Amino acid sequence: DQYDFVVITHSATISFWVPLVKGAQDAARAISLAEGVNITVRHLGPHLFNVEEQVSIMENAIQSGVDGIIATLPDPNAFDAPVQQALDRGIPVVATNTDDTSGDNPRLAYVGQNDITAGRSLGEEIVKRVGTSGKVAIGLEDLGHPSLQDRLAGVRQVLDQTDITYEVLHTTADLTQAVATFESFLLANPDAKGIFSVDATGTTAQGTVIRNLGLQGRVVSGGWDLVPGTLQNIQDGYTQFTVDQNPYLQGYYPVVGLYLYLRYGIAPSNIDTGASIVDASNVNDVLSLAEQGYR
Amino acid sequence: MSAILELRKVSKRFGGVQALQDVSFTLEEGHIHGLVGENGAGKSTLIKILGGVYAKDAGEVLFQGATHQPATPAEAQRSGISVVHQEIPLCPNLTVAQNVFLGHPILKRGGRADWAEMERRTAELFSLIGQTSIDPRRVVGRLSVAEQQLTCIVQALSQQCRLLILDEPTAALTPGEVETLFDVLRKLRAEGTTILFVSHILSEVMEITDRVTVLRNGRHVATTPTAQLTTADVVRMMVGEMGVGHQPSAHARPSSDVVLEVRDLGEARSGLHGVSFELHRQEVLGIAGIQGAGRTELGLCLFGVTPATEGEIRLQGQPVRVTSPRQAIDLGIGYLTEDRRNLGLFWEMNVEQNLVAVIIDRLRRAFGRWDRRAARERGEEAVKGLDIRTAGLHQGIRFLSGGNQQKVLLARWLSADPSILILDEPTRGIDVGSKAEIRRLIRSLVERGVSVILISSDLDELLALSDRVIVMSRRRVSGTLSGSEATRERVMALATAK
Amino acid sequence: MGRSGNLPAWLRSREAGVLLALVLLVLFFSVTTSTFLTSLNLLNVLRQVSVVGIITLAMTILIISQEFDLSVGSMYAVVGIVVATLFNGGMSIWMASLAGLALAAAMGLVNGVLTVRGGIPSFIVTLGMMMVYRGVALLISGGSPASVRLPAFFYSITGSRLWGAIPAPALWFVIMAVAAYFLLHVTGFGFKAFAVGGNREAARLAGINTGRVKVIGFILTATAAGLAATISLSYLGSATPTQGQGMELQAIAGAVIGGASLMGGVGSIVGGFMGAIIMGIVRNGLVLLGVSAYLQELILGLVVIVAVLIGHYSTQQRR
Amino acid sequence: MGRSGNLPAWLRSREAGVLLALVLLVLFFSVTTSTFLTSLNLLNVLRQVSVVGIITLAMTILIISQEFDLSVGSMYAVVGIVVATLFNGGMSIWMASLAGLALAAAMGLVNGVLTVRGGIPSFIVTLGMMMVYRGVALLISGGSPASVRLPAFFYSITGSRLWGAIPAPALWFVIMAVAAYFLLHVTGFGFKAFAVGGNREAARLAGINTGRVKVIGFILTATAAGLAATISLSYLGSATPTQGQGMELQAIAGAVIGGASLMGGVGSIVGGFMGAIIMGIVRNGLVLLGVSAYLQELILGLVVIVAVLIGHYSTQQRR
Ligand SMILES: Nc1ncnc2c1ncn2[C@@H]1O[C@H](COP(=O)(O)OP(=O)(O)OP(=O)(O)O)[C@@H](O)[C@H]1O
Ligand SMILES: Nc1ncnc2c1ncn2[C@@H]1O[C@H](COP(=O)(O)OP(=O)(O)OP(=O)(O)O)[C@@H](O)[C@H]1O
Ligand SMILES: [Mg+2]
Ligand SMILES: [Mg+2]
Repeated sequence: DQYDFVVITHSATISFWVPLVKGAQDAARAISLAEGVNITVRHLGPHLFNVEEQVSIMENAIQSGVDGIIATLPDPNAFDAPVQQALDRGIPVVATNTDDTSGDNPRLAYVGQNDITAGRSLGEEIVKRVGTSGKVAIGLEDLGHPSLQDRLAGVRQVLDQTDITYEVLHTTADLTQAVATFESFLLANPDAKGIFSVDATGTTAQGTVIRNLGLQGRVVSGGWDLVPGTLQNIQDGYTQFTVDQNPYLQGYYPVVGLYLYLRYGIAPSNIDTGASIVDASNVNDVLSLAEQGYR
Repeated sequence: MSAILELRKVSKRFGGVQALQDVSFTLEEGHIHGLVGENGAGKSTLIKILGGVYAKDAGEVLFQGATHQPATPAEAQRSGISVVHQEIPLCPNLTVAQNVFLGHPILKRGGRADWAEMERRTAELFSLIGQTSIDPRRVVGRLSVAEQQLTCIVQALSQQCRLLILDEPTAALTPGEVETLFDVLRKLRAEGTTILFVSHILSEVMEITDRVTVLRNGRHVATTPTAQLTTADVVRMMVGEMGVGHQPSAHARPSSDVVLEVRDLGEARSGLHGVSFELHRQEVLGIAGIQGAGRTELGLCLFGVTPATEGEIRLQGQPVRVTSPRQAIDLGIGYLTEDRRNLGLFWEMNVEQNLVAVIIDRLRRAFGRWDRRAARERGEEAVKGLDIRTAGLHQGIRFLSGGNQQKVLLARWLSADPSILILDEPTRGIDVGSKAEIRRLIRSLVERGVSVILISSDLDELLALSDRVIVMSRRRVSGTLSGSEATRERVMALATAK
Repeated sequence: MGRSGNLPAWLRSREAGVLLALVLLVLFFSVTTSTFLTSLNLLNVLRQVSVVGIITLAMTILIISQEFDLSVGSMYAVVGIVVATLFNGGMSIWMASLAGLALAAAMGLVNGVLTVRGGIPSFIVTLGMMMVYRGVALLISGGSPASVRLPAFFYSITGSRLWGAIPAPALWFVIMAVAAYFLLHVTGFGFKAFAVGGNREAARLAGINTGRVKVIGFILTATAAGLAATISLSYLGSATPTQGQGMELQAIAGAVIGGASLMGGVGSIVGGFMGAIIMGIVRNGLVLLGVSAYLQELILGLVVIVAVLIGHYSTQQRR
Repeated sequence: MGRSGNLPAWLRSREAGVLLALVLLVLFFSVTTSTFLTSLNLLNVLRQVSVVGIITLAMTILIISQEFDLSVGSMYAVVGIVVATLFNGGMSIWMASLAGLALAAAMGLVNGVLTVRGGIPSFIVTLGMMMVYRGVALLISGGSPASVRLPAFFYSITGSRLWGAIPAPALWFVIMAVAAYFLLHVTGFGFKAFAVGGNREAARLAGINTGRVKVIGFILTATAAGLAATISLSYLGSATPTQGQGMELQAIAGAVIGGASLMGGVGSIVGGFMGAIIMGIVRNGLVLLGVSAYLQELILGLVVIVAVLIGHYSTQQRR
């Protein structure tokens, strides 16, 4: 037997997806060994965040006759029709990482973090580290990305309860630009207590900024996702913490769900992959796992 | 005397056009050799083959005894051939000196360009050809066509060469400038440089050359010592039999109605100032002047390209302000540019499209369509009427010879039916036969009620055609002469007046 | 070269090369995949390219008049967000769409007037406006996507599959191509666009209002972006403020693959139409072939270059 | 126009306008913020623009010769990833950097040869290669960023602050500007670039190898992207396969703000240098001012346009 699965993400080229895809491929291999079926997993997606092109890719994938689809659904409406189209043709679809927030998408299940809840975790971590007053910055790499907007909303829910004031920065997907933006903010606000991000690029940039301006220990740095630069910065003490959403699981579980559904008709269920905080206390464990591609 | 260049059965074909067919002749070392022929006869093509721009299809060229087959212009230059091309290829963004030394800048140690030296040498070369008013540091894009032409000549002179090829170098020059140029050419000849000289002005060819080669329809007709020829002989060889004659026909009397009246016209940027004249119905008003006198600028001002900043223009007695070419055209004014390369032609378009550019709105039909059939009819009419040599109306304009391109431009303005037509150097680059044709055309325009303002550096032509002549000098009118008063001497005296 | 944009002669010219590239691509994917050459898939491709394609058509006209517009993606976002917001605010979808198109035309007018009157290159004007309009889309939407539930009739003629098969966006693309063909190759305006792009000074001396021709080109392009935004809103049921990033390069690439020259004066609607489709076919075919995301980008780039090379060499046109 | 690229006259021309725009911006931010006019901040700005700035300088030369390169951002990514990978694989950082620069030059050569020999527009070639090189960066890195711990000496001369104050990247930017100035405005090569861009046919007839001039321009631009990648790798300590997206537009914008014309033949290094700095100052100043992120994009766009307008009008230069 042979199953052909695709992972379709809203942007294919950022490093965030690497552990997610590895999780999916590991699951495929595990199942192959255990069940004697051959499962292939491919990763597709537009180059940059682009809903429309992602829809096209999903249509093309359906057309090409894949057996199952794992997809991020970064839009409340746009994916309703193509997912329905897939289901009509007997292709199961599981959402991962980013769900259709309107709740009307016919996908079988969602595996991932709830962005608002996870944003709240970041907010709570900020309060824990800087106290309940003072000025901080929160960077977004893309001002129009629904997940980032939801995370920001979560952060706001927490910070608005305190006396912390915050400036929202557009740090862009470019590391150099992100560094420049945080630098400028810190220069303009010498009393700033922290810089934070809701995405991986901005978080990586923070370490460089803190190091260059020599603000280690004076300005808190924290953000999102496990990428090598960020983990390094946590180890070196430039960055204090990062929110992890377990992308490995976001790839692993959906494959299992699709397989069980196709083989045995067991419907997949929603799984929250949580929002765990990685900081100096556990970074070393995470680092070794990250090197193996699990985190 | 030995042959420095020998052509043996050289042929070149462009698509459906046989530009050159089995052309053979030799250039004697130390001669000035004339090359003449009708528009489209293949002169420029031949020169481009020698200059490494085109590759010949067949035949052989021997230069200084060795096979000459340059793959690039640079290679031709290295072998000792300098070319002044017909189409004035200069970089408009660079200065005169930079253009002169374009391909072979003088370098200081460390690869640094030595601008001061190049400017000095440029000024020197210009003074050699009697031009001291052109600053080597001026940007070429701002020069008049004549000044650009001189720059090209200086560019060719700046290189040490055995063979100097000049493709219509005098087309934009005034008689005085031509004389100085000829002095330089004679001096070069005395020093042993061989010169190949192309011109449509046969008097020049008779004056300067030692031998003449005539081409017709891409074929070699004859190569003869100039001394053994008369102008009439050359014309006969060029056109086959005596097809056209000069007919200084008595022309219709201009009426006394004033169609255009200009009072104290001025334009600040060009320095045009205090220009006043009247133009009568059915009159040919000649404008004479040396290069830089401001004749073109007067034309551009009347046509609304550079709107007047002072003075008054009255059309049929009504004061008008002409602020754009569109408006001028709507008022019945047409302007044939002297700069067909930059201001005239649409290089990506074909003959027909170039012809209808001015009347495109008049060809409009329902839903904004334009009438193809009417356009084709106009095109066919023009090609026949002006004897335009083209493979067809759909031939790209860039593939026509220079003279034929000029005819297309002229036809464009004729199709617009203007009541006042300003012609700036209308016969520049046009062969003798066609020149007569165009002169006749101007006559017939006048018969039909058109008034013509004629700007021409060909003084004989100007005097032959004009009912009256106004002479310009330093952007002002220095005198007005009636038909009978206008003689070469008086015009030149006024043109060079302070 | 005989390329002139409106004579049968053009069929012998660069468009023929583009067609050859297109045919080769179709052949390749037909042989290598079993699904490519199905009517369902081909209609899908047409639907997928329709949004960028509509913009490509207008961009071709603008490029021929020697300008281009980098802000189309941002205008596309603004119009999508505005139409959705107006509709959700209670306006009828017809009125909202009309308002969106009018807004698009206004943005095009701004681009055009700044370029022509300001005398600064369209590259800079539209790069600047790309950021400005993007900012506008973000401000209006607050960064969040706007979803709509459109009335059935509007949806059926703009977003759905008509008669159960033909995607309405694809139909719009074809209709717009016909309209653009008429405009560029049949009307006096089209002639003027070629003239202005070919030699602006000569066009001015021939009495053509060169500024107006260019401004109209900008307005057409912006309006095409607005129409594309409305169609995509209908099809997807939502608009995001970041949509359309990189669209400008796709649209310009389509026009250039189709033979338009960024130096102006050269190009055709048939070419632009095929250029847009070539881009779409490659994207589609690569997914059908199962090529991974990283390799796709690489291959797409190569195909773009090869397509232009084929178009170029098959017609032995050299300058 | 008096612009010719190598005579004192150019100081009176468009560069003066760019300078005015720059001065006005500096004045504005000095008055509205207390932090802008500190040496620390100004050095920071210089550092921030240095990466794009180095590319802008070379791009200016390429634009003057009438071509441009959209693939700089992708080449920047490839070189960053390759240098990091080679270094992490055990190669000395010096060798790795040299290999990176050589690779960059090779990529530039490919761009140049495809454009010149293939006879297809650089827009299409480099758009295609932008995708190809991006794919290469992704394939080599497997999509993940590569971090490095560079030897202290290398870091100190490429990424750190020299003498505790001056950022090394900024110093490289200034050095490269001087070198580019020399190359463009003093040597015979620079002169040929102006000639080729001004009138390619005229340059060819005068015996200039126009193809070679353009290819060299491409190689210079690519090598500049490689150098920028090495500096940024050193400064940031990591390289991502997605870095440099949109960089091409920034570099071209800098050159054009600085007075270069995409029609070729016009431009200057001083202008390009100031153009790059203008872009950096606005981004920096807007954050210092605390302008909301949504508005920033909008304002940045307006400033770009206004800067060019000022540059244009202050010198009353109209074509
Ligand atoms: N690149 C080309 N492609 C096609 N046809 C060409 C090309 N160059 C020249 N021709 C054709 O070859 C013929 C000879 O042209 P050429 O320019 O040599 O004439 P010419 O004798 O210099 O004329 P003129 O006196 O008008 O300058 C003409 O019919 C012209 O249309
Ligand atoms: N756009 C311009 N800017 C500055 N100077 C100019 C411009 N155009 C022309 N000139 C200068 O104005 C002077 C007059 O040029 P114009 O072409 O009117 O002379 P002309 O009398 O028509 O001579 P001819 O047509 O024989 O060359 C020339 O010296 C020319 O260099
Ligand atoms: Mg000729
Ligand atoms: Mg003149």
